[in-house]
Amino acid sequence: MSGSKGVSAFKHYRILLAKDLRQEFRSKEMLSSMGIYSILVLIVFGATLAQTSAKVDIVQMSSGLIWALLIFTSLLGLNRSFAHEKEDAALEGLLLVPMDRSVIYLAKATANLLFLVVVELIVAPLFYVFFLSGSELSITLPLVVWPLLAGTAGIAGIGTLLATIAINTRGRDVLLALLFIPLAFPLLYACVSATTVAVVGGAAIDFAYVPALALAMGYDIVMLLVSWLLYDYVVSA
Amino acid sequence: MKTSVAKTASNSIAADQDAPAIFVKKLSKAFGARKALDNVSFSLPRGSFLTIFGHNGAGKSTLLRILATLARSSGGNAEVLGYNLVQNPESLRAHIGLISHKSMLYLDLTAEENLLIAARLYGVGAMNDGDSSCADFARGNNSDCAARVNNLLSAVGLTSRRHDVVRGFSRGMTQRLAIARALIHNPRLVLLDEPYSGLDPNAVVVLDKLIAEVRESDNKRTFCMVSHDLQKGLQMATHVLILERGRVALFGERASLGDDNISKCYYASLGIQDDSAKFKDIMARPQDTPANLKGDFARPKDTSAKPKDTSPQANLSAMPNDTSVQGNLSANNDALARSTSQQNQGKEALR
Amino acid sequence: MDPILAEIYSTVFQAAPYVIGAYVLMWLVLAVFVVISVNGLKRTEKQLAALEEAVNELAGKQQ
Amino acid sequence: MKEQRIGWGQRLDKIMTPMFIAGVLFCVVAFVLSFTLAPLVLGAQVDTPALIGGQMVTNKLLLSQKIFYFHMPVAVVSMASLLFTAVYGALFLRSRKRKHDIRAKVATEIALVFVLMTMVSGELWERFEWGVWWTWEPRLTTYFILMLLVIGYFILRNAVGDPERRATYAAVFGIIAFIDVPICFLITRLVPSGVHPVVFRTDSGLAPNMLVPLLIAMLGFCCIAFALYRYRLRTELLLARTEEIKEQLELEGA
Repeated sequence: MSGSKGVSAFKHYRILLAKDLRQEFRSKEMLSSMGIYSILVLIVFGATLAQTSAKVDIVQMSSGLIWALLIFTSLLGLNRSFAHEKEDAALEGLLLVPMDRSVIYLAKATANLLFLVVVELIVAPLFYVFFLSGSELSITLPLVVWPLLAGTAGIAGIGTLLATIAINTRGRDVLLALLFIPLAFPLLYACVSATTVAVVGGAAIDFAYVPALALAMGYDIVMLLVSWLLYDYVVSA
Repeated sequence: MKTSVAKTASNSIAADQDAPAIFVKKLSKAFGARKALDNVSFSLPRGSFLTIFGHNGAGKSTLLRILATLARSSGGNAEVLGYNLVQNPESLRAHIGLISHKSMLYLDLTAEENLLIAARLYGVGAMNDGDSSCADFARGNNSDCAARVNNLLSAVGLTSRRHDVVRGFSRGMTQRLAIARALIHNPRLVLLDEPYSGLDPNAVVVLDKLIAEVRESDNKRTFCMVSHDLQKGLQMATHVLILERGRVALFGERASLGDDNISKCYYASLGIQDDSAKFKDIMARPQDTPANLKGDFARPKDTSAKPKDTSPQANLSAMPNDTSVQGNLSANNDALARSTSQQNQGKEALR
Repeated sequence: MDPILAEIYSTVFQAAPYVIGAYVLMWLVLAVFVVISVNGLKRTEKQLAALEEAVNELAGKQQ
Repeated sequence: MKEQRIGWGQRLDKIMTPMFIAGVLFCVVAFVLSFTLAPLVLGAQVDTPALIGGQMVTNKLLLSQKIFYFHMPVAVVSMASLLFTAVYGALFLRSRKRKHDIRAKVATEIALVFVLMTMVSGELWERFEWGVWWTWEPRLTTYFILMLLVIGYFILRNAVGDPERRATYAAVFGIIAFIDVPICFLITRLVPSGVHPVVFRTDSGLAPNMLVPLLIAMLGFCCIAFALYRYRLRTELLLARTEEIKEQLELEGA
């Protein structure tokens, strides 16, 4: 994994990550678009759930809603994540550097992960205020953090690889969604289950929470490893 | 502005000094039907300036991208600067700079930031004086990188605009910054993919001066340029390569070939002054109705019932399976190749 | 049909249409695919014939 | 793109049509056996037992289970062809030869056909068993995801222009899709989703006389799948060959 002349892969990783963060910090393109988009989705949720009668147990549905919001917001962000690289073939500039090309994947996935976490930090409290402030929630609420993290890591991991594929094809964002959602379905399935259990609490917490979280993490490990191994073929194609 | 591009003190040792800069043998690039390159072979000594000409789709850019390790060849092999292109392209990349009509820069970052990132990625500091590596980001003592960057910025005359975002640059300025980025790691081989396309006249002059300057700075540095413009391409060339449909139509030193010979072959490969009757005939009848014209290109509809002859072509229609089909057809292709090699159809010019 | 037998076989008659439907649809999907691939081969052979003519034409012109 | 394996290719093509006929015959035999040999699966308890054909019958007899004898083999064959897609995809990534890409594409076509057959039979069976057109039951959702992945594979292939890039992307996506299916299979079962009791079908422990039609059907569908694969492959190789000739004819200015 050695680059040329003592430039270690870790340094390449850090340089690329710093580049992504600096670019985003300056143009704020991804963060702003994702943030605004998620707030709009919240408003749509608001409109749909406002008229429902008291019968609807908002607590039970809340984790499902938040994950739906996260999936579509991250799709929007992933589509943008390679815009900088695609503009004026900057990606080819990176391919010319004597380094292991999967480092580009790691750097971009980490950047996407950080942006998604920032958006989640904005949206989760808002979601709580809009929908859950009325109902009482179980004390295990803070346990929600782990599935959220595991899910976001999985989304960023598999999403970055698919974004690299989609950026070079016609009909990019539709294609990214079409490839991403079936692949991310198991992750979503496990994370929603873990989050629901954490939010609702009760007896299910001990037997349902850990297996669901473990499965989500298992998915992350497998998919990130596969994406990391296959990335060189994808980016050099 | 006359500061020459920084000469490197300790010349980084390529695999071995006297090996030719580019030694290509039977290089081919084909995927399924399309044969982008068809066993191209040539050898280019170090310090020379090769210009590659050819019609659209002749494989010029494909060849350049393969040499730049951006694309993979499907056959044959190539040694560039002593490194084998197929086995370890990665170590070769440290010695290659690519300048193409796309700037490969980050438009939202400033000129200086772009160069700094490139310098760190290539580990420029480490290369120059060995010990203090192009400092690790956190410590921030990237003095040697900064020195190299400032030097290059002044060489391309962008020192005043170093803190401006590249998005605001003119086409000429972006191109100059792209050249600075390509030379940041003092490459032994500089590849230029139609650098003049889209430049206004004075940017062209500046670019010429810059390339000339870079050539002076190190006479062991090799150049390889893809160009459409015969006059501009020949201006600095020491060697010329003309590609036609992926094959080498002409290769050699410019001096020995002679400019007129080169231009004749250049135009022949483009198929412009083509004298084949059919081509002239069609162009000469502008007043024809399209139907008539269509006749020339469409296959004759009313083919009379063919007697069942047993010539090689006939068993094409026999129930082929995937293997025997190749056998017969390749026999026919050689026949085709022999028959039409001299008769140079101007199909491309029409396209 | 005494009531006991009727009860034992009660699900059989309701299930019959679904079972038949399932088998028929399955074979239908297979048949559609076979038809598509047969047409595909025919179209390829037609192109091959057209190319054969071109080859003959050229071969003719050479002699 | 010359085809080196002269002997092997021809032999496989020759046995293609007999293989298809054999496959169909096997399926018909399996179909008949599944109705004659295999007993009706016992359904719910009946309050008064009755004597039928010399046996005491104490439960309702379920006909719907008969779909299983075709549903299971078809599902297995679809998984197998997806495996071929992944294998040929990996081979392509290593060798960059177009023939591997063509084989991966044809294998995925076969996978699509058999997934559709699985969905159709599974859907009707579910319709009768649960009485509703769709339930998020683990098996059905997995096959639905598999179908979406295969459809995505083809849409991805059509969305990319450059043939080499298309082949690379298709190979990578084929491998990831193949890895995703078992994970989806696993997660939809193991995640204790409160809303849906995880039903472990009892069909794994099969009585021998139920196993016979199942295996015959499996063999039959494998033959059909293989025959269709060879047939489609020959068409695709021929098509690739004609494109090559066209390219040369055009170059030679015919």
